[in-house]
Amino acid sequence: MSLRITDAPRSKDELAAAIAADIPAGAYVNLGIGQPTLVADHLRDDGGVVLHTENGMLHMGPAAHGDEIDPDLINAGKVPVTELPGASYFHHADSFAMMRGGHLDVCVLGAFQVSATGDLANWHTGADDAIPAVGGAMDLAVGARSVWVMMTLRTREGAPKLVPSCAYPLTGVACVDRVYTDVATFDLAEGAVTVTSLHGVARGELEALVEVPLRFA
Amino acid sequence: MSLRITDAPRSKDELAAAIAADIPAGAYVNLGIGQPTLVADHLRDDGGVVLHTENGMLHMGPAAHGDEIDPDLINAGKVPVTELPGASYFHHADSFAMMRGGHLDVCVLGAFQVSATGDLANWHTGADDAIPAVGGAMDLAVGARSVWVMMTLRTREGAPKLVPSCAYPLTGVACVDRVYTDVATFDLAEGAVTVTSLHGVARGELEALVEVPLRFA
Amino acid sequence: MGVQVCADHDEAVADVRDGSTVLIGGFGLAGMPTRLIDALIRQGARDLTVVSNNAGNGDTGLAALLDAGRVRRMICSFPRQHDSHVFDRLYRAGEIELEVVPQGTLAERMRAAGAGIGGFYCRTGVGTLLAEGKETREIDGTTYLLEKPLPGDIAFIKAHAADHAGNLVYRKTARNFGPVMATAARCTIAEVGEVVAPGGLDPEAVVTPGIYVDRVVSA
Amino acid sequence: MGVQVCADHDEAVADVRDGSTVLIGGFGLAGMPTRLIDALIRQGARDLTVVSNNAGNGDTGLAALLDAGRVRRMICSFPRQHDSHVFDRLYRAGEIELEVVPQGTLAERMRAAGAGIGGFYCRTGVGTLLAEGKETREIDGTTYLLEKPLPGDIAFIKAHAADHAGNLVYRKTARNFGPVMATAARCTIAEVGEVVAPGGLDPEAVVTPGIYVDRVVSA
Repeated sequence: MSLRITDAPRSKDELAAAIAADIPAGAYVNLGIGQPTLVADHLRDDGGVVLHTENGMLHMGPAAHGDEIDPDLINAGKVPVTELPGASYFHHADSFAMMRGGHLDVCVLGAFQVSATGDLANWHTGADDAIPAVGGAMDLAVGARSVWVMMTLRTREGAPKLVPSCAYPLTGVACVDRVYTDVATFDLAEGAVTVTSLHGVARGELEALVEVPLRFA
Repeated sequence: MSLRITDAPRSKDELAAAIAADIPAGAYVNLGIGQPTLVADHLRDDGGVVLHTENGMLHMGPAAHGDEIDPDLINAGKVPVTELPGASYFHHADSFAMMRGGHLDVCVLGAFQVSATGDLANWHTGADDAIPAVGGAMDLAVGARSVWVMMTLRTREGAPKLVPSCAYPLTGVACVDRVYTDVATFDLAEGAVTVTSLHGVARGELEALVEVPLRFA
Repeated sequence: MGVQVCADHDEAVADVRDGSTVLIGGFGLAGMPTRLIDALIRQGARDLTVVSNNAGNGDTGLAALLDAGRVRRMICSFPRQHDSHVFDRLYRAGEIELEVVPQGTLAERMRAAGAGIGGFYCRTGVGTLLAEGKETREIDGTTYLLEKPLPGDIAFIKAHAADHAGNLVYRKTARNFGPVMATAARCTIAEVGEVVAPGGLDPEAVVTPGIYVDRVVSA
Repeated sequence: MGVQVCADHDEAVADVRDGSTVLIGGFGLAGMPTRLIDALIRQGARDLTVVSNNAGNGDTGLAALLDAGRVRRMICSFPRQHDSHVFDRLYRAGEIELEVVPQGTLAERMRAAGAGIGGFYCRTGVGTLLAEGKETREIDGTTYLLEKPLPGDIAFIKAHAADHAGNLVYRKTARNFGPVMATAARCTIAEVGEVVAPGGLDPEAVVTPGIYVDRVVSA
């Protein structure tokens, strides 16, 4: 694998497209809630990727519109969705047994922070008055065979979100395999962080930004 | 409850009829394999008793005959059976979760021996060359809300099968609630054995036969 | 033993006691037994512990029960939502207790309660705040948490249809927690779209066998 | 990832390795994937550990695999039957190892393997010979045994029909161990009556979602 370089940071849609392109044909995939669900819009129709939603469905289709909307058919973010041929429904214990038993090939999650060793923080800001809500995040973090994070590399305040050690409460320990950001993609394996693509930043800028030792593919 | 007395020992069919008469209306019942399955023939049609078979079915009907025989529809003893209205099928983990989770009201099992404290021995003779086979017996013994045993009181050699302590390997500890035999019915509760019916034996004969202190209802 | 077809939702919930643990189905509003909850509000039981995936949406259903001040403690995976203002207010005012449980652990703990499992080891939550106070154990090189069963006194679930044997079928993702909650409660009450005649459900397609259902009431 | 529709049973079992743990569905002959077993006999893998409820009936199916001397160890609940003469002979001759597991524990251990459960506590077997060597633990006043997951390298199961997404439906009590074994093996092969077109199975009635099925082969 060689380092891919493009001139500009990736938009959310470009990032979603890049992730979609990396999902193997025929994979069973969970896209969590929020921004990662954009990945669905970029999957190739002939790739045979099957989407799982934690609330009990495989072969989930795109968002429902107009007359398609059925309050009994929603995704994990409670957005009305559709059903594709080959669909199946199952209850929550079965859905999470599927997740926790290692049957999903890939999940894509958002994050507040990811550590160099793959620790994930995406459920709790740690603020005293925050209302904690974990949903299925911890189950996905330990259950999926490959856990990919989709996030901007920096907070709004400019702080890096790829860190030596997470300051926020953890979702899972050493569970993240890959981090897709607007300016770079990182592979995490055995404690080493390898940059596999750069978008609108130079190597030196990236090294200066994150306080984590980097390798470059 | 007062002691019921009849003149003659009960035949297998009379015993099965007596057990059937004691099953509450609407109960969910498992009849194991072998002799206890005779109880099914004596259930009242209007009693609403629902039969469970461990191999994944509720509302099991009577044995199948002739054209009804379907190799995909068998009971725990692998005898072809039929399906009644209200039937449902489920897999083995679900079937035994039902059993082990305490959802069956009554099960009726055969026994080699039952102890005064309700220990059950019905799966293994303990002989050196015996091939051990437990099936669902241990699951039923701990899982059903009421465990009833159907057996002759004596072995072919005349030894009592209701004993102070089982000589055969146990199926379950302190799990039997009631013992129906050809010559007497016994309620087991908190270490005491209460005779609730006598059939062709006198109190004194029964007391001489079993080496267990008896109360009489 | 047997299933009772209730005349209305009020009859179905008439005997819920103060202090009960009530398992309430639904993922958001899909599968939420709203009419049973409304009847429970009329019935008046209080000091309840409610187990449900979310802590109410908008102002109806579970949110209305919370707003009526009947719930002492919520056990759920995801209380914080864009429309969970009722719960948010009660929580910030210190008027409700919260136990957050990972969604899969929540479902599996109820399954365990229904299946006679005294406890189980799972990886979810290891090394996180939600592991605090829980036993950890290494088995074959992997670290697990010990999780305990979560039984209910009553379950309120919603299903698409029931037959007179109490068998249930669901609709699409509204199935969610219904089947597992039905196994975990001493008394399960199903709010259904219709009650069909005996033999009206395909035995191969029954999701919740009638053995888990005590009462049904149709819309 | 994805399901492979095999041309025949021989293709389906071509890569089974010596020493594998093979989960074989069926309760007696109902649900037994006889044609896959016949293909495995032709394929020749040996030194197998077989997990199945029984230890073969008559002279076909699993009994034939045992008779061919390919099985080193049987893990089952009920080996001794009126027509288990093949197993009986091998066992008495010391030519096969036997681990007897209560039927519910057998099913639950495979479910645990498929569900990421590292171990679970159950009451079945407490105080019996089958508790020997197992950890016991008292939880809330009840004594339990610790049971470990039972995964397979391969599962052979039989189903009524599959679709091209690998979803399976079963027929009556032939469902038995198929769904739970499908979750517990690294590679699950289903022998089915027919493979129907995409959309040919009702999504509400699918019993085994295709995610658990690697290969299907029709009769």
